[in-house]
Amino acid sequence: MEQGNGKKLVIGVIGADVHAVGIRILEFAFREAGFDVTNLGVMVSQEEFIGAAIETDADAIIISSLYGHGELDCRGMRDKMNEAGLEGLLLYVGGNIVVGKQDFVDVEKRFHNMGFDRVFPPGTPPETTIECLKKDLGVE
Amino acid sequence: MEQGNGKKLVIGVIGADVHAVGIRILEFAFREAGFDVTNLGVMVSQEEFIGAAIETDADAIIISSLYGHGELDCRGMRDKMNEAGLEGLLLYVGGNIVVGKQDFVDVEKRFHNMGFDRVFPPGTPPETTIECLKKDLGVE
Amino acid sequence: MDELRNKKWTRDEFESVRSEILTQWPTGKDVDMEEAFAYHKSLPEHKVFSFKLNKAKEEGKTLIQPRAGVPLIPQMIELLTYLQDVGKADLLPTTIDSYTRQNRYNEAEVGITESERSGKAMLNGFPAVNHGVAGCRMLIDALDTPIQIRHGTPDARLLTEITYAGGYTSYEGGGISYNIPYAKNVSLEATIRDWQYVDRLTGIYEEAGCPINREPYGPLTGTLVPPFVSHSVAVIEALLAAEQGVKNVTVGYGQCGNLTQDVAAVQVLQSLTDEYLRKYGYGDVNVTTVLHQWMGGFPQEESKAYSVIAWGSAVAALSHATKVIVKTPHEAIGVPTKEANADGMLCTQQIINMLGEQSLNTYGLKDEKVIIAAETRCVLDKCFELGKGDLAQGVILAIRSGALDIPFAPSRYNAGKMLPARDNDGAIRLFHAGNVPLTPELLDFHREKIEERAKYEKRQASFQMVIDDVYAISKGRLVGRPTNK
Amino acid sequence: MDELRNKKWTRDEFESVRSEILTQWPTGKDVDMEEAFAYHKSLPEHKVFSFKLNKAKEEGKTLIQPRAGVPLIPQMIELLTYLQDVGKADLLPTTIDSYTRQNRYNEAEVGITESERSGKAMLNGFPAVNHGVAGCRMLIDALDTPIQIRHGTPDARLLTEITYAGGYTSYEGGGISYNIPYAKNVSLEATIRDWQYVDRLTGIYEEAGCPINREPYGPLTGTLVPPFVSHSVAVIEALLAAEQGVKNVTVGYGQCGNLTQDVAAVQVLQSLTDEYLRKYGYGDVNVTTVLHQWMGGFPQEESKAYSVIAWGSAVAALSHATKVIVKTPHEAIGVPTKEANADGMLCTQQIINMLGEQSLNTYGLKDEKVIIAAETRCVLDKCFELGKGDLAQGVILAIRSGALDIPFAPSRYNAGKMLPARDNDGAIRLFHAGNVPLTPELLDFHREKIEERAKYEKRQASFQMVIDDVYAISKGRLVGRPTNK
Ligand code: B12
Ligand code: B12
Repeated sequence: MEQGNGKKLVIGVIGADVHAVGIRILEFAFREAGFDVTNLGVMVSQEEFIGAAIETDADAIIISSLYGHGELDCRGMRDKMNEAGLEGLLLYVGGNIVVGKQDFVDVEKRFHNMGFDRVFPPGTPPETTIECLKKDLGVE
Repeated sequence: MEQGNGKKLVIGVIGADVHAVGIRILEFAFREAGFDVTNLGVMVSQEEFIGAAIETDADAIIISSLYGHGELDCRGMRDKMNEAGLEGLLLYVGGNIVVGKQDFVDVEKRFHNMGFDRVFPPGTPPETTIECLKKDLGVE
Repeated sequence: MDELRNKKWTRDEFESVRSEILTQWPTGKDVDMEEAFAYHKSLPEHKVFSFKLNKAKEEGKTLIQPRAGVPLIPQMIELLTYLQDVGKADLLPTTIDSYTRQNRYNEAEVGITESERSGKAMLNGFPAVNHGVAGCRMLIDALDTPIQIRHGTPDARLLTEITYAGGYTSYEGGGISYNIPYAKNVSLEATIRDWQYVDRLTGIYEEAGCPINREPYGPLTGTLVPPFVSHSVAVIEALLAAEQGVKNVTVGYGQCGNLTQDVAAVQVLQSLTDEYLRKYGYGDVNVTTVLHQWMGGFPQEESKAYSVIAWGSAVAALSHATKVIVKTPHEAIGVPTKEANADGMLCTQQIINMLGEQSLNTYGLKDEKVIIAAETRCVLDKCFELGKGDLAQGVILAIRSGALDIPFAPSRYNAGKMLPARDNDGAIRLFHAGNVPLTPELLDFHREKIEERAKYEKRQASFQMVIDDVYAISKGRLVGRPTNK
Repeated sequence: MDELRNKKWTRDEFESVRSEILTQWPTGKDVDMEEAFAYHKSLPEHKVFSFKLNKAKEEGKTLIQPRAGVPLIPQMIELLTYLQDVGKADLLPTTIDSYTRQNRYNEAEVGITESERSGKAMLNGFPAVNHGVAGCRMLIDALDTPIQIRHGTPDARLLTEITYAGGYTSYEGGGISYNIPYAKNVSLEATIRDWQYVDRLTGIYEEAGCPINREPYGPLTGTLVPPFVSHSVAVIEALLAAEQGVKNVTVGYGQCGNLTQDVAAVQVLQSLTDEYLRKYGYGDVNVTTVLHQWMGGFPQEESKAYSVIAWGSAVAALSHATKVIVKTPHEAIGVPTKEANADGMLCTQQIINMLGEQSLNTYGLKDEKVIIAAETRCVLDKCFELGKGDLAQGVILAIRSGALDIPFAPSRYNAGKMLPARDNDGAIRLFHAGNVPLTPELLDFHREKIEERAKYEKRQASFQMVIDDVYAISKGRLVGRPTNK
């Protein structure tokens, strides 16, 4: 396990999604990489993500969505964050975020337009996300 | 087994091709369908096909090619038949007649241009060929 | 409300709940039970699930069933017709979307509208409640194959009413299997009660001469679930269902990956369920089995996904499961296209037909059967003991205490103290037993199996090993070895 | 020329033939044996076939090898690099085109020119003789994996000289296995003698410290070949090779489709070959095994082809064959693209890695092993008897008389009196035994097995049943049942 880097993450699975395995592994991997992790588990609403981010003074919100309703569930997230005073807070999404096998360039664009800083395709290994986080949060 | 229909076929596998299974089954199926079959087996040259057709006074030559060299092996067949006095004799080819998975419409055209009356794609069942033969030879 | 008991509901108890259920969403008012019985009786035998299953069981055949659901009716008919005609499905599904599963019919309605507007499927399944009785019957009428509702709904009462009235003859789920893997905050008391309703409704249809097949959901979280855990749930849900009058049950199991363990598991599942049903007075229930092809994370490459599909099919064929639920080459990516779905089925079919005549009689098979049966008995008997003879109470206490413990479950009612890992041959064993009430001999057996692997891999068994196992199949192997092995 | 004997050639005998061989085509003059030894010795261990095989055998791993060959060198390098890097091949092939196999180097030259001109592959493989020693070395140098020549050439002497000098460290074929299934008019005397040359050349390389692996071609016609038939050929060719000084042999077997028969066959193949080599004084030969995925007609649909590929991989893994030769989803159509080839490999890899840790110990397995071993011994002993102790003479007489008889072979030297068919479990048995010298008990066993099936199918065993079996896998099943079953 790496030394703590002081950066705080709020993670969870959005919407009515109950896929519990990936987020548990992400929690473990982020911790091993030195992050301070608040794992909200599955079936997390936008409000819960925002509440937890405010409460923990988080550096990033990491949203996982596996079941295909990611697009409906993520709509308006950035606006709500802005309203709550979390302007510019780092916001990632990943998993199987849309229904079916779609062209990922397209999907990425749609989520970028919705205000997500980074959008990850199915099966992204934790290492990739950790690298991005370190870069975006200026760790090391 | 159907009654003999009096029509005579010369069949075989052309070139350096040793695929022996399909032709044995075709022989069996054509006989069952009432044809009089001369099976030259595998590794048959153009000359052997023509010789056998003359000798048996055949109504059609059926060429099988599985191994992929069909295009090289079949070149000039129709000319040689014409030279030998077999103008207009019914000439079929089938099997896996070219190398690799190619667009069949294209392949068919190339073999039509080489003077073949009918060209069959991989895995054509004997029933299909028998139907065509009956039609082309006016059986029933 | 009365204390929860494993006891057949009276008609009064049933009706008093029912009137409330049918008003949960406007389409509820179209449910007319007598008219529904007539509709069911008008169905030809080849459209009735139980008939087809029982016939297959007699003939020793393994039937093939895909998963599939899209938001709109015309597309759903097209999809199922394709799977029936091109994929040669023996049995068809209607997979319900995730909003409906959470009784969020408003959001499902938004999904329908958005899908119509955008021309893209915005829901991950078919919102049957919103489409109502008439919508369901459009599917039943259009297809020539029995169709089943497949979902993951903790409170499925309205969905059941609508789809039964809509002519469905098979229904997946159960109070444990559709709660613990599918919910976070729903109590077991609630789901067991709600599924008593579903089972009682099924019983009422049976009593009216309309057979409806019920299928406890076998694979649970699909992630390293030891056979005895899912078998315990399957037998319990079969018993609970039988008490409410269910007569046709299909018990299920998700492939683990080790051939011997898997074949043993399917065979024991059939015999144990039969045995417990008989023992508790439900000897007249028809039991069939279903094997789910690998339910955990899939490899992304289609060529590798085919391999996993084929291997699952081999298990189904060699164990002679009554049916097999098929995955697709798109599994790791997203809800499959109809073509990908049919491809998975054709791949499955080829194996089933090549292997259906073969069977497996390994030396190890008998041992494994004895072990799985013994483990399952430990858990089942503990449930009866905890409930002082009442299974409904017993299972709640068993899950609370971790005597029955489902790995990787999202539910906060699940203990999550047990940790599974693969042994050196890839069979799923226990790394931490938690509170699972196995005999000391069985616990020793598990310990030895895990130690053998740890020794071979020259590392301590740890959560890292479990994670490696979770990833293994998607990374191309069965046992999650460290990189040097 | 002297009468053919199974006796190691003297150097003089060898050299007198050799001078003639090297002039058969202009590229022959570039073969310089001493220089070739030096080149072989310069190869790193990981490029030498035998090293990799023996290591895998020790570790109980199954290596993966595709088939592949295109006419031109740059494309061939591209193809093999792709199979190595994307397909993750453990071992690489160079499949030779059919003109070269018939020593028609002129026609191969036309094929090369036409392929260059048209940009399409006009040959079904790599014409190694025409490309010569330098051409071969371009491949060996470009790849980082051991490469083998795979062909089907009755008279392969020049090809062997050129490719050995070109740096190849493994070579498929044998005097029986590359004659009877691959030729029509070539006498066995000729091919056994010509393969003694190949084996002697291999022995000379071995004596110079350059190990070259030799692989008798296992599957023969790939069409309903009973295991004991191909095992007899494999053991005989191993013995003939060992006599000429070959030290590394891989014996092969083509999957039949019945799991028990297949796993038993691979395991018996290893033990019987070891046993006979030891018995006849060649105890120092390293023996490894290869399983060929289904070699008969394939289904056209890729989803079904994957299924057949995966099932073959399962057999390789569960029997712990040292390597597996992989088919592709294009098999039924034509020579595969490199992508299709890699897809077949990834599918195979997934199964090998998922199952490699598992093994099979069925009750039926031991019986099947006893049967296959007993059958093979009947044939082998008959060969020694017919040859009055000389195996080379014996095998010629055995094939002439049909004591050793290969189904569906094109060669007119093959008796073709034996007819195979599947039993009710899909194992390959004898429908007509012809002149195969099995004991009365074994013949009874076969008769009963076929009768059992005939009874089940309510029809007489006949050639139609054999045809149905030939088609079966390509039509989606293993046993060719009549349509009502
Ligand atoms: C196991 C599983 C289940 C289990 C879940 C058990 C549980 N409670 O956890 C069960 C059977 C209950 C289930 C249910 C359903 N599932 Co499901 N399920 C899967 C499956 C097979 C594996 C998921 C998994 O655990 N993988 C292992 C973990 C380690 O990997 P992971 O989840 O992908 O997470 C990793 C990465 O993706 C990444 N990651 C995840 N999130 C994020 C976020 C960020 C920002 C980043 C950078 C990375 C990242 O890191 C994680 C760790 O490495 C997948 C398909 C697959 N992947 O093979 C389908 C899948 C996710 N399920 C799917 C669906 C549709 C459903 C159901 C709606 C219907 C059904 N099939 O029954 C229900 C939904 C229930 C609900 N309300 O959520 C679909 C989603 C379709 C889509 N998006 O188009 C999938 C893709 C299958 C498919 N092809 O149809 N499922
Ligand atoms: C078995 C087999 C072999 C055996 C043959 C044994 C023997 N002596 O008979 C062995 C292993 C020896 C072999 C060798 C080779 N083979 Co081969 N073989 C096959 C395989 C797997 C099955 C063929 C078979 O018996 N099918 C069963 C019979 C019943 O079907 P059939 O042959 O297709 O014939 C039926 C129909 O096609 C049709 N038909 C056939 N001819 C005709 C003609 C007409 C006019 C009509 C209407 C119909 C028709 O009717 C038949 C009866 O139903 C095929 C692939 C496949 N189909 O799955 C490859 C295949 C034919 N072989 C192929 C190749 C390349 C070779 C080799 C060059 C290389 C190699 N792989 O070792 C050598 C060539 C040797 C030579 N000189 O010919 C390629 C051909 C590639 C191409 N055309 O692009 C194939 C397609 C495999 C592949 N995809 O690479 N092969």
